[in-house]
Amino acid sequence: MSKTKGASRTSASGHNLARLTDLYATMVRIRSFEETALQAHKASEIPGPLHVSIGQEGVAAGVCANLGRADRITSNHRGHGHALAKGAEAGRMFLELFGREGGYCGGKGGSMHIADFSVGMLGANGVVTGGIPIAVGAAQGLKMLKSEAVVVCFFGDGAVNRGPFLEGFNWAALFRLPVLFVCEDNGVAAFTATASVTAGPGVMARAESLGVTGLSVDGNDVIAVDAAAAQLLADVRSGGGPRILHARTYRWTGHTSTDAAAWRVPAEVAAGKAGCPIARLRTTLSERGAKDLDTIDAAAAAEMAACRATAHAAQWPRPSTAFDDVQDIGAVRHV
Amino acid sequence: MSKTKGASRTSASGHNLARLTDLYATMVRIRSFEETALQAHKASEIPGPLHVSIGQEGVAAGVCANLGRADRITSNHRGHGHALAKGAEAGRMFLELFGREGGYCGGKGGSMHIADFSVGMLGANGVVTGGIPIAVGAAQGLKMLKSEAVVVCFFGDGAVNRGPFLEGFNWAALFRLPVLFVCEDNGVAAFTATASVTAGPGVMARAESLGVTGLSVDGNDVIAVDAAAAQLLADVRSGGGPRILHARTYRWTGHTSTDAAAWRVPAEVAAGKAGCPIARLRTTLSERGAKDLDTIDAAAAAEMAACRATAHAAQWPRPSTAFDDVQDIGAVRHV
Amino acid sequence: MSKADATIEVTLVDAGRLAVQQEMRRDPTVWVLGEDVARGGLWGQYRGFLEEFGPERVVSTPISESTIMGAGLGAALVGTRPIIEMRIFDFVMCAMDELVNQIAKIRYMFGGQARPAVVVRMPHGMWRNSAAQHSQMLESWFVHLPGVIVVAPSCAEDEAGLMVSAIRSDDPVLFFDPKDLWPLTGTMPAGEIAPIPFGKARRLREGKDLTIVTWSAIVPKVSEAAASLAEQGVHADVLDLRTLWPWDEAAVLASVAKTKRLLVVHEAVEVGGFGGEIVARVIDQLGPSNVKIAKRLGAPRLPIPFSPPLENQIRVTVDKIVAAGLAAARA
Amino acid sequence: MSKADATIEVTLVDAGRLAVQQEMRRDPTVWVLGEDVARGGLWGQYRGFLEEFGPERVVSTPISESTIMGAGLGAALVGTRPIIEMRIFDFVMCAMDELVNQIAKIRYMFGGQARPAVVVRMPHGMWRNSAAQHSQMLESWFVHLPGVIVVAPSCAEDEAGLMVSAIRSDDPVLFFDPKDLWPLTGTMPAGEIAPIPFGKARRLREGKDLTIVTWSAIVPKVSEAAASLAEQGVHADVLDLRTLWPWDEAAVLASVAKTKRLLVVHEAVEVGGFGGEIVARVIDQLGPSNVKIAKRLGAPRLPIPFSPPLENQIRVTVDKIVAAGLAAARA
Ligand SMILES: Cc1ncc(C[n+]2csc(CCOP(=O)(O)OP(=O)(O)O)c2C)c(N)n1
Ligand SMILES: Cc1ncc(C[n+]2csc(CCOP(=O)(O)OP(=O)(O)O)c2C)c(N)n1
Ligand SMILES: [Mg+2]
Ligand SMILES: [Mg+2]
Repeated sequence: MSKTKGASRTSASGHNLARLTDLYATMVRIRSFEETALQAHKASEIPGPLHVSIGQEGVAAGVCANLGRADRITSNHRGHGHALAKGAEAGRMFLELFGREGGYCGGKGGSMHIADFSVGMLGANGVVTGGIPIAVGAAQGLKMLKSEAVVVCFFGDGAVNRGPFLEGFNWAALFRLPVLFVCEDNGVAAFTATASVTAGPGVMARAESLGVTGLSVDGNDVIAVDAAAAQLLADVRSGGGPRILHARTYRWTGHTSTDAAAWRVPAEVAAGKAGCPIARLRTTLSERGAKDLDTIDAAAAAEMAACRATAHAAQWPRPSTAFDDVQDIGAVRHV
Repeated sequence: MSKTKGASRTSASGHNLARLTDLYATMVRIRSFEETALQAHKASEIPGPLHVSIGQEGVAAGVCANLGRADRITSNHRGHGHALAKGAEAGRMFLELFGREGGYCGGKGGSMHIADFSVGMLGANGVVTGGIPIAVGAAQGLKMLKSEAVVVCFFGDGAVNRGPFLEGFNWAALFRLPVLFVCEDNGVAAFTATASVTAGPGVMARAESLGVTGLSVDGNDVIAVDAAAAQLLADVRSGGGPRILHARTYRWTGHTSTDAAAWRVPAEVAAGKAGCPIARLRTTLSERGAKDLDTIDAAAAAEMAACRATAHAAQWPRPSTAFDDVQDIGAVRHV
Repeated sequence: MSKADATIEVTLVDAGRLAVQQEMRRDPTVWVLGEDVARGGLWGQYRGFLEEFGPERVVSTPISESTIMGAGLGAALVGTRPIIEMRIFDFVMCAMDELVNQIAKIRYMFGGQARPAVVVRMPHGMWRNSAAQHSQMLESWFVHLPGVIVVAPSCAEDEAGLMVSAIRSDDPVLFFDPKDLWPLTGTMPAGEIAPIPFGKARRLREGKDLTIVTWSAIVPKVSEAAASLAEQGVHADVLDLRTLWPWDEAAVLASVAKTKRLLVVHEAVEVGGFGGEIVARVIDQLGPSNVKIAKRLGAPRLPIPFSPPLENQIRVTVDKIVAAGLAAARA
Repeated sequence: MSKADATIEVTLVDAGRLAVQQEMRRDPTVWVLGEDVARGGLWGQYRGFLEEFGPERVVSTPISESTIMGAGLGAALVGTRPIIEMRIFDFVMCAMDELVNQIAKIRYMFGGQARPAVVVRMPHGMWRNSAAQHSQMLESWFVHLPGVIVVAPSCAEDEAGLMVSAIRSDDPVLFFDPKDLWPLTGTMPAGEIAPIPFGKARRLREGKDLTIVTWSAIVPKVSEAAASLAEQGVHADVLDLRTLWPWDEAAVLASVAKTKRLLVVHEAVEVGGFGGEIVARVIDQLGPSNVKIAKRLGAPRLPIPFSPPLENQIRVTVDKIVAAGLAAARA
């Protein structure tokens, strides 16, 4: 996560090499995190379902580069990238994926419920669209507290068919809340092509009909995402109310790690992979003379391998901790 | 309810005198029904909450004139007019309002839950927006059964801020279902000006963003409502999928019969009353030489007074009937 | 009467209003959101609030129950303390994901990082012939739901004191106002409203013949029935639980250990109601051999009908409570 | 083996699939709607259905739970018989208004005019470290909800026979598939799947020392525990209720009248679970003096955690059942 604020944020549009390199590094770390997690899941080191966002890294990286630590995000079931880009530690995330002590949720959440409130990551969510009401409420609370922080709400294209989408957008527009909605449109919802279950002209039209305007960009062009997010967040921060960023992207894999995605059209997958946001930025960076890209790649791979190894060797949570953090009053005790 | 179908439906646009007189009679009966009910409620003859639609009669009358008996409607908490226009009997409705034996629901429903399945009235609903998913499902069922019937879904402007609005519209458009959505926009939701809680350009834009097109009309001009409904229902019947009719109207009274509506702006109420759909059509009819209008008025008043008296004198349901019609298997018995 | 002993007469709705007002004055992060709240709420629970606290803290919302609930949660996550007004309990069904999957679980799922310090106000129960969709009582559901506190007062004083505790609680509190009792008048100490701790029953009457456990809207009828029973020589120990989770198991066990006879009375449907839990715990803790009888009295398993005689038919009445009390005492 | 006695081996998921398939072949008004059903459903419950029945009867829907539920109801009101597939029970929380306020009440509110003949399929329960939002069991809630039937099978044969009854029922049926048991293999008669009536328990084992009442996903563990108890000389009468509303009170009472000892075992949270209802009814009907002990074993009041050792900590295990059985038998 870039910790830059104010003036440096506007420099996003200039795209100096350092910023692009940061974006590249963020994407590479996300990719490496998830590839490592996939391997660990295949090796039965990680229990439960695992949803990875391989191919979509440009959105998380490009958006979160425009956020400060005090800003908040909400996420969905496919939230590793959002968390990492917002500054969560890969090590504690791995521990959580493995269900080990020291994980972000003490092993209670797993992949689908990673949160790091200390960096403003208000949590992944196992319920589609579940993050939208929470995000608008967080924005409302921040506004009430006269905070300058804003909220970014990440959700998928599948989320636009659940009712809270309408409610939350209307609400944010009505109360002019400081929230940026980010729709990661990868064309699918679980195993279903979103176009086959979504009527009308699309998410931007829906948002506009609810009083929320914004931009639609190629989500695999992280430079475009960064620029659009910078512009929209400037509007949001200046009190203009909510905005939407619609980022068209592609998910390379199946729905969960156990879905081999045999149902996907091979040509489509090939085209999707060809649009890899990391490869695209790498080309740009190389053209501009960046040299340390291999180092970045290697560092990310090493970091994630180490995290995996550490997590694998880590303690399990003490079983009695299952009884902690339910509620203060009326909590049942371990007997 | 006009029982005409097919060709006669298209004659709606011609607006011959007989049809206009029918529309007039329907509106007068609704008005008379509700004024009588209000008096009965004030006299403590009717228990529980009562929501009347005085001032909005043009919508129910104009739309239902285009429906046959096999067509279905769903309604909301303010549904007397919809039921009457669809052909429900005033007498049985009064019995239900009074909670008496012989009422449509045997006294179990009351004003907020009137239904008459025999004329295709699938029920009022105490939950705002509750009728929308039901209506689209009914349309889906009818389509599956290869029925030619269509469904009309009445709801208020307050309903457009609940999630099922989005879900149901998307769904109807997606499956090209034979449903006409009718938004009765009276500018208020309970005690709140709808504009103060609704962001964006409005209900038509919301509908269009979900793939549903339609028409917006002056709902107090029953001729316009009739014509628009005829046109939209022709589209729906010919397999064109869902449509929306947005009818701008005005509710003269408070939210419920116990709400004196002191909160409403007097000038606004006066303007609303000046737009009375019944008075307007009466003027038109008089100009065209219709003579039996006083007779219609008197007949309606007499009918409703008689219904009220009958209901007031009617038997209460046997207390043990409280145990009927819960479920077939696993029903608890009266002891 | 000394000043310290001064009391005021208030309706239940005013008791709740005064409690919220006191806490909103005390803590600027407390606020309320829901339909029509800026206009005072459906029953005047928030009368005068807009004028005093302004539209940022008294937020009238669209008819968007999912978001009323979910936004309340989100606002709590950044450090405010929302009172989520749901208008009528039945409409909470439009916001169950936000309540059950999010509010109740978020602290646990995130390993303690989240503090969903919300009060969800849900006026419930039969209410002047309002029929099936405006009369439900499902408070027992939430006892079965880990992560929440369940509060169900029956009188003005408890409405006020429990509301103060609810607002100050870091746990999510489901607060069931007994909406048919809004006009009920009660007496409470003048001045600062003190918090009433969760999990402590109120003893309405002391007796040795029978333990009656009850809560919420039915309590006034139970009191009346207990008086009538006393006239007939049956002296009931009557406990108003006030909160269902946590609930005052110790008080109930102590009472039944003494009387050997238990009758649970609630307005909600008897089957699957919280009365079953109470009976099961009492039997579990005291052993069947130490209990002579354990009965429940609730509504039959029916939706609430509209018509007065039908509603009366299924309602728990004073007569039914007296009859059940006599049967239990004599068994 | 004669043809009439021929049996087939099937997994629980296939048993359900065959039952739905049989009924869809029999009755053209039966259809299924839900996310991904045209692709066979999340677990293959509808494998091959799109090919056989076409997209009008096997309807993959948007992620719109309110409308999946509500549209199913609407379609029932015009005479079709939908199977409403909710994918995972937890998501039903997004459709509770449609289920609780509409489906369960519509027949009653309308005085019998409506027949909401829907089957709501809600795979529930703990499921391979899926954490709090994908593991809940709240079946007891719906016992408390008038207007619905509650079905919770535990084996392939019951899944099939109860599904046939559910589809043929004019009442709304809430069908809780035990999702962790999908791969469990069972034996059922070849040929036409016969309906299993609601409200009849299945006796898994006969015994005189202790009555164990159970249902759904925990049943295989209860069987294992009962076998172990038998080795230790405690012979349990084990009843799988199969349906919670109506439930086989007669069978339970008869068994407890014989054994005098009751243990209810369920996977769901013990507090507020259906075990309380069973204990309360048994005590009510037999009288405390005719029962020596009545206990429940369920999960502690906690959300479901993700990590295997945490999940195991709160899970009802064979060991815990054995221990509870021994304690009950010896008390
Ligand atoms: C309310 C709800 N319904 C269904 C599901 C099951 N589910 C999990 S992810 C998913 C697809 C979501 O699609 P999208 O939002 O586009 O995210 P993507 O999988 O593409 O990342 C579904 C249906 C769920 N988690 N929550
Ligand atoms: C889900 C839900 N929320 C709140 C209510 C309470 N309520 C009843 S009618 C109403 C206003 C509805 O407004 P609108 O749909 O415009 O109908 P109108 O009153 O104007 O006829 C409200 C908020 C309800 N019945 N259902
Ligand atoms: Mg997607
Ligand atoms: Mg309105």
